[in-house]
Amino acid sequence: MNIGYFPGCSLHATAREYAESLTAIAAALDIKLDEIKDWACCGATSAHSTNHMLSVALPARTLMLAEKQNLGRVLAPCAACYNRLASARQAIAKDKEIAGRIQAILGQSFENSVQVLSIAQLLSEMTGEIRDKCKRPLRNLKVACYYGCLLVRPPEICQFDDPESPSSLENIVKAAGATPVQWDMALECCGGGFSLSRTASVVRLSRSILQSARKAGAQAIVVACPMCHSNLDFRQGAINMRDNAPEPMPILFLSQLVGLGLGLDPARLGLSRHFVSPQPVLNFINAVKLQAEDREHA
Amino acid sequence: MSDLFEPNIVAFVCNWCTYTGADLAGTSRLTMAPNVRIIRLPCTGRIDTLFILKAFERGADGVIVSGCHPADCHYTAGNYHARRRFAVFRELMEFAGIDPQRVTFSWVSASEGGKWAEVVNNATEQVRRLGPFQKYPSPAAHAGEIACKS
Amino acid sequence: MSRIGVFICHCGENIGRTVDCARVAQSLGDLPGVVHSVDYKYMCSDPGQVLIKQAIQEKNLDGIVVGACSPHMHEKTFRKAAASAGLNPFLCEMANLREHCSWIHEDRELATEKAIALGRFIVEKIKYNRPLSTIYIPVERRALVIGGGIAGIQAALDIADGGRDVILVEKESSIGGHMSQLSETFPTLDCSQCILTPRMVEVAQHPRIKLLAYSEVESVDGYIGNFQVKIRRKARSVDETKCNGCGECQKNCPNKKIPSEFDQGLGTRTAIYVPFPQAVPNIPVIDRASCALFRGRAKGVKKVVCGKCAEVCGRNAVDFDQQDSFVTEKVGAIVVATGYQLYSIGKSQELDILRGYGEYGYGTIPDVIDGLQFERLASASGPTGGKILRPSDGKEPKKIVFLQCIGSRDPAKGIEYCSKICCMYVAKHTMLYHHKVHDGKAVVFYMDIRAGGKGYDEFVRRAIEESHALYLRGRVSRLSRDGDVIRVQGFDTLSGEPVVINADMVVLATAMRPQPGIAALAQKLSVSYDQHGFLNEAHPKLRPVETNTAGVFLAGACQSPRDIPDSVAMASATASKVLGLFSKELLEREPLIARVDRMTCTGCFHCERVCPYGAVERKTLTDSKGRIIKVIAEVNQGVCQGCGTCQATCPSKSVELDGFTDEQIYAAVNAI
Amino acid sequence: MQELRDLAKKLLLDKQVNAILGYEWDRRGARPAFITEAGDCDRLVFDHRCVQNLAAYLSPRRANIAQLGRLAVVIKACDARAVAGLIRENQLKREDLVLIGVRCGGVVVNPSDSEQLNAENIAPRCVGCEQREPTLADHLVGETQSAPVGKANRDLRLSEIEKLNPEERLSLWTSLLSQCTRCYACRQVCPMCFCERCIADKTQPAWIESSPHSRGNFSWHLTRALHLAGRCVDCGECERACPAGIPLGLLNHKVARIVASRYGYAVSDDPSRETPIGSYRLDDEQEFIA
Repeated sequence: MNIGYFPGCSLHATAREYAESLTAIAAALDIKLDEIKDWACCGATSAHSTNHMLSVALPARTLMLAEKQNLGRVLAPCAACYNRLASARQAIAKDKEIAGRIQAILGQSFENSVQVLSIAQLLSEMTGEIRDKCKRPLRNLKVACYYGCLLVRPPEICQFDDPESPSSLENIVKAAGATPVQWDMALECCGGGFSLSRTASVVRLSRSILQSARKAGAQAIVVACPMCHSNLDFRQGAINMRDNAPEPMPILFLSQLVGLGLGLDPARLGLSRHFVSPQPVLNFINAVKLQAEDREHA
Repeated sequence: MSDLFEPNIVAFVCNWCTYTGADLAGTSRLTMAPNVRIIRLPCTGRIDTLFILKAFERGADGVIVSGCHPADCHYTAGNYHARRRFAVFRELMEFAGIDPQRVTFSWVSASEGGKWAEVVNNATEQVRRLGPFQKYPSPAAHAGEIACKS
Repeated sequence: MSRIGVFICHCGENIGRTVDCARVAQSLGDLPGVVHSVDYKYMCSDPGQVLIKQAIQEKNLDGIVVGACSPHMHEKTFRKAAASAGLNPFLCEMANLREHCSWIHEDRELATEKAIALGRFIVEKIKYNRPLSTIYIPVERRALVIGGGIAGIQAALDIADGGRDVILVEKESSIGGHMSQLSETFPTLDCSQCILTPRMVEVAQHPRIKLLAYSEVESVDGYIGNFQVKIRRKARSVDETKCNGCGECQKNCPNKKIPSEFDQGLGTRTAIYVPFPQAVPNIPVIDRASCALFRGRAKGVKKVVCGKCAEVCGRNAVDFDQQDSFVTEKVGAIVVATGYQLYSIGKSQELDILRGYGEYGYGTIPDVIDGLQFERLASASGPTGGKILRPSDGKEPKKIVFLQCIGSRDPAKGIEYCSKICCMYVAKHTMLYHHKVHDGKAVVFYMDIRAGGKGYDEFVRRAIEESHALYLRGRVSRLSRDGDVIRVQGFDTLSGEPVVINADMVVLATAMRPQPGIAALAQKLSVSYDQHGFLNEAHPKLRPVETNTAGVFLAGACQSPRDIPDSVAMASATASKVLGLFSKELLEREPLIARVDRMTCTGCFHCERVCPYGAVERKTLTDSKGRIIKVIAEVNQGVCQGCGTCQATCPSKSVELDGFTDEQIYAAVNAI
Repeated sequence: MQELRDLAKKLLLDKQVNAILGYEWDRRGARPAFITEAGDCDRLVFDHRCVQNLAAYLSPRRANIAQLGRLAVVIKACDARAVAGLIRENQLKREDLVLIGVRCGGVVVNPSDSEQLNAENIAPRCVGCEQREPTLADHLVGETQSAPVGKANRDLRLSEIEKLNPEERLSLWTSLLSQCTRCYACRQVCPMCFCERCIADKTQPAWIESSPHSRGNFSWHLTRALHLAGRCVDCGECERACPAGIPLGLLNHKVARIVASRYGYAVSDDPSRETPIGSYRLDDEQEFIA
């Protein structure tokens, strides 16, 4: 399968491991990621909080480039990028006035024909393949699936999964052989873009997410957004310091978990780039593997 | 002003919703284009496609058909039957070359005086843009052609 | 040649200001057939009407056109005036020069031109008006009331006390409806059952009321004054004529674990049961889906699995072989009082437009209950004997969060309307809670407090001031289980702060919705309904208890959310309408109905298919020797409501709708 | 053909019917034939030249035929749809008829056309016809037929017209319909036009002007097509009968397509199947209503 690919700024910077793991699982699942040439920022946070037209025009330009490249569908792995691209697409489709102005800004013909997919949407389509290729090293690994604010919301933009009680990540995780836990904070805010400007808030919000996951017995949290990842991973030191230093909670990108499930080399999944070491997860995998080998010997 | 083409538009409306909605527009003193003349019928179910054809024959430039919203019909189902009748009529009419913009279909409830004013103004504007409907077949149309052939 | 009179009204300045009335009168006076045309300041005034009457008599007019306001305003007035001058009232028509002309235009020239055109349409139309005479139909002076809740009970009693026979149909095994489930009622906190049960008994004992409990309306034929209603009497499996309500069967039924509908699933009942001790009629019913004997039969087990109830019945009343039976009743009027159900927050919804509450776990958290469940907990006759206890572990909750507007006023959940009673009953719940659990804390999340009604706002104030309920203005975004408690995440919009409360129990004031199956009943009755299934009244202000189907009336929450006083008031209003209808032996009807041309009807019955009322009947025409000539359509005058869909559908135009005949419309269109 | 004749003979001899309505040869191809004697049954024929829709004779307008009593009729699949229509609209009783279905692989346009059926001379309506045999029939005769192949493409013709601008379309139809002399052959031959008094003959009021000029012709033909919405059986008789050669089938075909695309309805030979006009769904498309 060929699909357009919009990495966005994060996947080239703080979330390089997301890009690496995505590339690895794409290869394993026969997905060809076709990066949009000359893409620009999606406009998340800064543009849409300051200039509405800019926040539509930036993604519109990217969508136009994708259209010129004949990409029918585009994957935006970052939840915020996905939200901006999908929102812009819908704003243009719904409002003739906006469409006209965008057309004028772009100065080129633009049909708004490109469909935007989140990673949850893409992998939901592929649970069959994942299940088939799964090497089952994650058996009994309990993970908390964390959606954050933007992966399935707002519903009128995403039109995917249940916005208040979603299950798509759980289904993907199950296909990859792990066991999702029931927990309550899957949709709560992690603090998002306030990581630097209002760190205290982020720490407070992210802490309750980590606590809830821990209470539910999760061994790791799976995320699908670089921002969520950075808050839960990068800020975990600060959070845990105040929480009487519990066991650190590894935060994995969905693509990393699926990669592990497919039996890919952990080195190719960028697992070493996290602040919280995912070693406990790797240890768990090894233990499962040893058990399996033992059984075979026996 | 005098150069502006003033279209002649006939509105066939149901008594319970649109006629009453038009009354409300009046009571609310909503100003609208004076080109639309209402003929009152009990229900959109009573509105025959023949009325529309006859209106064009008699020189109307445009026609409005309006009644109760789905589920609001005073007679429970007249508007549903009308909806099918006019869906087919409209497409056939378009196929025969009558610009569908000359016929406006709308649901206007008894409480939608504002919507009625909008429907009237939009239809008037739309038909004004299309110009007089002189092309509608007249008894003389193509008479010349027939004469040549015979 | 016609002799038509035209009367143009100035309506003071209302028409005269923008329309040159004199010119309209003059211009219409020039039309062929018009023999008299005048304008006058106020046509509807006494002198104006005298003007019309005089002209009719002096000029021997055979049709009059009054150019004035909307016919919805004064058509009756002018038709009456015409009639008093000896002219058939249906030879009087109005041209709407006010609402449809002078009030909506500013340019005097254009408005006058349009007024002339509107007048011309009507002048041309009236040339083809025919004198019509009022139709009289006989009235069967008995009423049917559908639904035995408080509204149905009230309507039945009022009609019966007014001296007319009533058939009361209730789908459950007992009357009483939701009111019988309530603990106390606002704003007086009197015990619901204490005020309701005497009325239920009155119904059972009234000589003019025939109570058909455990029955449903199967079909409705006919029309005002002459309905034939087929009623399904569902099989109780108990012979009503033999049972004396001793209760032995219920005591001996081995299956005691069935969730009780009356207790909203919080208590249990047996398979043969009366829903509550004060039931009327006090006759049990076997729930065949739960009864061991019937389940055995359904599985094809030959052996009789149980039969305890029949064994202990001293009167041999239990009848396992009873079948549904049907009765047909002839009635002249129908009161619909089917009431409501509560919206459930679950994932699957009855209607496509509705959404559940994923943010509240779709109703999977056991100590999140709805308002009616709370009523049962608070009720002395309820499953806990009136103690407020959590369904999950039977502990007394020390903190209860009440959430208002669950579903209601939320287009995202598919319900835009206000359910009206929730503000009041939530206030009542906080009081009941405070009375029963003195150290308990009640927190209420609300959007607005809507306490319009006698003593209502005072009642809410008491909840806040005397029962110390904490009212927070805002919504709750998430309910989640946190060990033993429910984490309530909300927002207090007055302080501007997010709020998190750990509650022991959460009570949802879920929206009121019409009963399931209402659409099917509405279709049987030809009554229209809104997207939610609430039945539509004929006019929202002036005809609130009538429907557009003559002879069918609405009481209570089937029309929109209603509290008890509203429902009772509506019920009494329907009773007065019904009694008014029954005060005459013959009923007058406007003769604007369809008739079929026997000569040209081909009997294709397209008309029969489209008629919303089933007014088209088949008639066989025979010659003098009895040989069939053809089968044609005929319109039942009593049933036809005059929509005219048949006429537009008839390919040969063999149907004519009086008052709007093809000739009349043709003439008007020709006058463009 | 022998199968058909034997069956007809048997029906007459067993007194199951009083007459057989079928086809026979004449010098211009095939024509309708009424056979009342078993001995005459050998006159019966059927092949691709039997284009006429014999259901037209079953219309109650033809009272003299009704006097014959119980009839057997030779029907193709398209004719069966007309019989079903007449039953559906209470003009016929199924039990009064014996239906002899013939398997049909398409017909020519005129009965006098060539003895060979080929892609050139096949009636356009038969191209794409999916029904080889009438399901309504009591008896089925003839050899199995393959789906007809032909060059004509009515859908292509429709889309050509649809591509014109409204003015061009209006002039096209005005000019085509101006040829109409109002002979009403189209109506008389149509099995579904069975009104005792046609709307076109109604004078009080005269919705449709009766003199043959463009204006009245326009109203007449649009109304005719509308009255056949969901009812036209696509037998092509109106177009064949038209002495002015007006492509009336195009109007009917257009309406059939509208009804098919909007209401998923294709005219059927099942009399119990409801037609789309005269019924409705709450969620019917209403994109054209403001």
